[in-house]
Amino acid sequence: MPLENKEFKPKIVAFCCNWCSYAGADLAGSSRLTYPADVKIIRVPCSCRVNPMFILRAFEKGADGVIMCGCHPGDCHYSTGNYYARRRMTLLFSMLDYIGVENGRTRVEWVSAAEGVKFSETMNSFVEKIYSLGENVRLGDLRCKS
Amino acid sequence: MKYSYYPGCTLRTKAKDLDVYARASAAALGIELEEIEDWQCCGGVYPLGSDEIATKLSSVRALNAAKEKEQDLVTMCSACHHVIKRVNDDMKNVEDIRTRANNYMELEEPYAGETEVLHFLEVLRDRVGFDELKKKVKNPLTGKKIGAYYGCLLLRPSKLLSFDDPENPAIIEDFIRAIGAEPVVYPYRNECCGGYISLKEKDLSKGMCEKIMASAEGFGAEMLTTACPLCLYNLNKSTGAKLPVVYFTELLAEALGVKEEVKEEVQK
Amino acid sequence: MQELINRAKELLADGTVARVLGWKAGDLPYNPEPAYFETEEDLKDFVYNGFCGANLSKYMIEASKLEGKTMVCLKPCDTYSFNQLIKEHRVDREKAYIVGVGCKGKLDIERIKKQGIKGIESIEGAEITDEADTLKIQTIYGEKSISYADGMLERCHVCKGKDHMIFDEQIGESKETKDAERFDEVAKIEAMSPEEKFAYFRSELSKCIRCNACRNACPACSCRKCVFDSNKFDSSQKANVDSFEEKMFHIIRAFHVAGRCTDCGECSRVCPQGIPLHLFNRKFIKDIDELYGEYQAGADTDSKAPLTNYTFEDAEPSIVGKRG
Amino acid sequence: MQRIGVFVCHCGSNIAATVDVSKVAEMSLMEPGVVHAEDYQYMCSEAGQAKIAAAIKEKNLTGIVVCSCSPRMHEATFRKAAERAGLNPYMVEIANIREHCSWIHKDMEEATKKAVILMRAAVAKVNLNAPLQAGESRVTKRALVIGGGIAGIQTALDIADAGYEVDIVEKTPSIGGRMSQLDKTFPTLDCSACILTPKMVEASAHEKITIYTYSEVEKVSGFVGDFTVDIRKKARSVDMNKCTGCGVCQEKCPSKKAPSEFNRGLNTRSAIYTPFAQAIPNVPVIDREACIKFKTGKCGICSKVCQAGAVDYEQKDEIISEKYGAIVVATGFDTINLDKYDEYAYSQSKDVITSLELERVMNAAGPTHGHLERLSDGKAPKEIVFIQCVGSRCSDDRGKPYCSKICCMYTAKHAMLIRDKYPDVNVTVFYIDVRTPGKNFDEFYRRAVEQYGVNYIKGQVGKVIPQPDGKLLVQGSDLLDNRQILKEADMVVLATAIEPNPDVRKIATMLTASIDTNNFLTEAHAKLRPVESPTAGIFLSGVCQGPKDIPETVAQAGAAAVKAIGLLAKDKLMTNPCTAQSDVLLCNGCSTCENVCPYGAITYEDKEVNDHGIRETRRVAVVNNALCQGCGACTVACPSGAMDLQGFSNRQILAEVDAICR
Amino acid sequence: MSSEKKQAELIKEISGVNPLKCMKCGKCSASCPSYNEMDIKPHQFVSYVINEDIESLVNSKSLWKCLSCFACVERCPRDVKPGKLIDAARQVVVRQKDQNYLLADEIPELLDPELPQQLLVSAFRRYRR
Repeated sequence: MPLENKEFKPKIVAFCCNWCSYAGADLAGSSRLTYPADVKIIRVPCSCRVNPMFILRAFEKGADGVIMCGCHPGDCHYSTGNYYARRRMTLLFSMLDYIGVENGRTRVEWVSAAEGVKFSETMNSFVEKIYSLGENVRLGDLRCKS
Repeated sequence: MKYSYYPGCTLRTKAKDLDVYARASAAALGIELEEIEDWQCCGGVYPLGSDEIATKLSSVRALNAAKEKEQDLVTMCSACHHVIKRVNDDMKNVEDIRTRANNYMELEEPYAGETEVLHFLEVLRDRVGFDELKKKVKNPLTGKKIGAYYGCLLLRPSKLLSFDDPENPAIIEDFIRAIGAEPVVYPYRNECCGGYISLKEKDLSKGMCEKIMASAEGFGAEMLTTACPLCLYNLNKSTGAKLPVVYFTELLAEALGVKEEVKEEVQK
Repeated sequence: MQELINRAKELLADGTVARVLGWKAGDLPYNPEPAYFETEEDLKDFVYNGFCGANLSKYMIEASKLEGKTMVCLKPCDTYSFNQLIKEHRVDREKAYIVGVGCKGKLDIERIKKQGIKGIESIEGAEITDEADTLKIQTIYGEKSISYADGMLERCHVCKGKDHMIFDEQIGESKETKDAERFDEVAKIEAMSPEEKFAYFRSELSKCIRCNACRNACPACSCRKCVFDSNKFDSSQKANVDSFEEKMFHIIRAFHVAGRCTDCGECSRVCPQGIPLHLFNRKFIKDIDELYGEYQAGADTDSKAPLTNYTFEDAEPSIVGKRG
Repeated sequence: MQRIGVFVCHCGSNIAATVDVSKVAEMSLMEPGVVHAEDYQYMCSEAGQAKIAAAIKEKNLTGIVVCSCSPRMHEATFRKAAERAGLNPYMVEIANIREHCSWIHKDMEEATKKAVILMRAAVAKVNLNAPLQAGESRVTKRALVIGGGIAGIQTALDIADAGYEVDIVEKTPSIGGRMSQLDKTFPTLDCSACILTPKMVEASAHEKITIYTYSEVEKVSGFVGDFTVDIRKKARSVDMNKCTGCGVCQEKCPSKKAPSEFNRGLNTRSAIYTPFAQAIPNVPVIDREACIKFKTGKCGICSKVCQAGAVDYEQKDEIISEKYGAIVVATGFDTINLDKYDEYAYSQSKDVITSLELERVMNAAGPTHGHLERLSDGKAPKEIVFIQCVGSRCSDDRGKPYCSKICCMYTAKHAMLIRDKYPDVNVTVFYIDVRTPGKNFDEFYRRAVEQYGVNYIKGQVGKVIPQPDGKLLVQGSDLLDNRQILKEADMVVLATAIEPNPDVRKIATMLTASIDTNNFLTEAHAKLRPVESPTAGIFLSGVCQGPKDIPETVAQAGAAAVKAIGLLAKDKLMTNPCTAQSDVLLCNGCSTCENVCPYGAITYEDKEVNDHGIRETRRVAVVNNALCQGCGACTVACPSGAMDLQGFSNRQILAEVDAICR
Repeated sequence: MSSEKKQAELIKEISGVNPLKCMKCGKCSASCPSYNEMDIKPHQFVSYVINEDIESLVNSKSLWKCLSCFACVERCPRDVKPGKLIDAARQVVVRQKDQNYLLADEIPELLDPELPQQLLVSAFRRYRR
């Protein structure tokens, strides 16, 4: 973690599928695989439950990064949910990129229930990325804060 | 087929035969090898520390020269191939090395591992195709029992070099078959000859070479072929050339019927 | 125009349709407005010219609820929207008698005015029967003339084609107007640095007054009640409280019509602030074409929409960062 | 306004050591709707639950938040506790402050802050919760077992004995699986066939068991209690009803060059074949790739010699569709491909074989009729080297990161059997660690060393070097003596890593059962629910879940059977009430939601609606709550927000987002 | 940090190797063609680094007997790459002042007419600063 950013404590929202990544986060917990406390997890039944509205709302309310985790393609508990989620998020992220919001603030990762290590690694790398991007000024600007 | 070509230091001096026969064969196969201008020695061994940059720059220069010409880069010597291919991998995948090397180089456009590095054997296998090569052979070396000697540099680490199966390679055997000879498979063909230490630890490398020779002979090889000047020197020196060792390009030139044309050039 | 009126009279007379959905003249020479005509008498007010740009498909949602058939005049591009509405069960094909009207490009009064033409009294050369070469404009400052193409809407320069996707009969000739590439503008923005992109959209979107003109005109934006008006997302109108909502509105609006938007360009045409809103929709169309294969909403009534479809090999969201 | 109680669990010191639990409770009182807060040692305990019940009654709570371990652990516990106290169970939310907080953070201040935020999010959500009623669904009293090895057979027998119908689907022409290929079993050295065949016969004769061999699961739909499965019965080309199993066709078949799967390709079989003598059913199949009749149209000898007229070249694949209440996966394992381990010369020498191949070599029905001989020249070996951990415990992509578990024991078994039968053969085993936990296991291994004089060397082998004279030079380490060993051997046996049957991926996808990075099926809980998949109604039996030996497999097969029986014994199941619901006034009737529903739970109806005084008939979406599984795909597809998910509503999730970002 | 610890860290950094991954299977030592010439065996390198006994390591003969043939790197099942550790230890030695293993004045006697350039070049890189 860069030391110069000591002051900055990012707000990071993680939407996790109940069947895979939420359990992966549980496994990371029971295996004591740490990641920064900046990450707060919201449990959803499936990645396809994640509405772009949720993500924009998080940014509106001051989130610095939003990550969504689902089952690996092909392994969705509901067969096809993550496929729809994949297309939705790809388009949404592309749009955010298009209007000039740093791409690194959004991410999708597929993490299974067995991948506690991957969960913790993913969160560590995402948080690191958000630290390197700093405060969400650009969307903050959209909020007319500055 | 046009390629950038990196000959390397030894091919200009002690291993002229590797180079000259390669060029003659390439011409016969319709392959153009364009030598990179002002190439510098690759250093002969991949830098030992992952933190070193300066020692990788000569390779990066060669790689970038090929990139600017939009050509693949062909190597002939095992050691050069090993070094350049691994440096290329660093430039492609190791962010830290890429950034630091590019800072030194001050190129117009940073180099990020775009060039594909091919050993001449890979050109023969993947671009020409051994079946095609077979059709172009004029003097098949029928009846010759040849053992391929790979050594270590071409094969390992296999993940980076992705040249062939590191424990049971087949490319030189297939090559030998394509030029009409009979390959002899023997288990020591991927064991190291000790080339790098032959300057200071002569006895040790001698032992290695003897094992290799004995194994090849045991399985019926009449001669060995290699792509590495270091191996050729070491095998010859340490075993008193028990079996003759020649470069694969010499066999190729012979099979394609161009060996005699350039023989003089080699002996110069 | 006369041909249209004649046909309308016949259809009303023989009872094929109960009404005609077309245009009547407005208070200025360049603002005709959509109107229903129920009798031959009414039709004397009927006009049809280069300024009749509005996409009448969306009117058919309400017209589908009326007794009897409605004759509707649809340009080629409007028919995509009509198809899309059929697909979404919003209009009743049986309630529509579609006259596919030829198109020589529709005019943009803002664009004409921008060329320094003010105080317009009358305009010649905008009739459907005209050659659509030159516009002669009488102004209080005298007569001016510009080329027809210079007065055209942006969307006509990147026209999808002059074929009607659905119709009962066709009236009038068309003329090719496409002289630019549809995605060039989007590509230009994509090539900008993040800072430039952001500055561009901030300056454009800061003009938004949340008048909802785009929403009202858009044939895809046809929800009975918009999410921004309902309490389902705690997002009901909070104008001027939180400017982020305006940005969110346009992103979500574009997202909600992604894969359904036919790129008819109405959003930009009606925006009183001149925000190029079509650049949002067209970005999604471009992404969809590139990532999931070319798809034109409204080209048919039965293909699977890109956002209700998938393949195992679909691109990962991380492609956004990789495309650079 | 809700009246919410917040209960913060210490979980002993699991939470309390890093999270200031009383602070969390104290802070919760400042949240809207919270009227009660307390912390306690173990909320999940009897006393903890009593505290919750008491608070619900005393304070008239309408919702509760438990700050504790993962909801995947105790959500059900607390829901039941709330229900007993008269609160709707769906008015309970869990803030996961253990797995997602106290266990991964070290700094108390930081962890407490996070726990407070997680508590706030749960409170914000529960403020918007509404009581939900679980529905009911029926249970089809029939089980499907996928895989007919010892795991599948045992599971099927146990379920059938409890009185339920069971179908076994087996991909190969006979049930029996890997165990039928083994010669002897450890640690008692019984003959594998002698203990397996009676079970096979029992299964085939059981009136409640139907066996589909040469068949594969093609499609699975439905959910717990009510699965519909399509089974493809591949064309056997032999009529099962007519065939008498006389075997003449196999004798007379002129095409005898197909590699025998049963003998691991060490010898060949005829094109019409039963895999082994005790096969069940004892009806051959025609391998159409190898059959001359199918390849050229000529031949037809098998048909001519078949007195029963059972050979049927026209037979087609058949799809059987059947309903099941429970599905047990028992797909077993295979050994890994050794292409990437050529340093052991497996592909270069016929005398380097895998342990499973050695089983066939040692077996009387095997390619050498049970004689221990070199496969290259048929000579009797004098010196045999075993190499352990070939591809196991390997962290790169050549092998598997896990221990295959069975190799230490079967290698000891092989070594012992060889030394017993051929006392003049020297046996050397190169090992990294000898792992023999299990009843009578270490004693067994010690017997190999002490009684049979097997030479165990600690150290891995670097290379097997074939010699011109056909011998194999084994170059290995002796780490205890600190020397490099060069050992000449006649045969080398590789204890090859095992991996789940590659088909399991496809099956897991069909079942939407989750799978780990090594393709083993994931358990619902690693310790407490080891034979259940997280997907309800799917149970795990045998090596498909993780490496195990025969006794463990049989034990697990029984456990899976009991779990399946427990499900089948129920007449009705409570369904998840967290299903989608459409707001009739907002619905556009556009069918977008219908297009993304994986269960066909959404249909459209013309409904009379009263929209603020306007009465009209509208086409609107209707959700079938019995079919809806609550994924939420429709809610995002719906542009107007008409479709929402109960228990995970838009406003609930947004409230959580807001609470976290506050 | 003690100097031994520092050096151990340096070796880990230069080599990019995590010695803790080693499971002590001995496959490196089983693969090494120079095994018999070495005083510290390839599999032992790992524990010397873990135990921070760099003094013994850099004074070991093994440093100069390793062929850098990468057989151990290729075959290591735990991705430990003992060969790279040895390369790194050698670097630690030659990077210190006056610790070149190959001295300029001993070169002429080592030369012979057929000796390929790359042997000399590589020896310089391997043995000298």
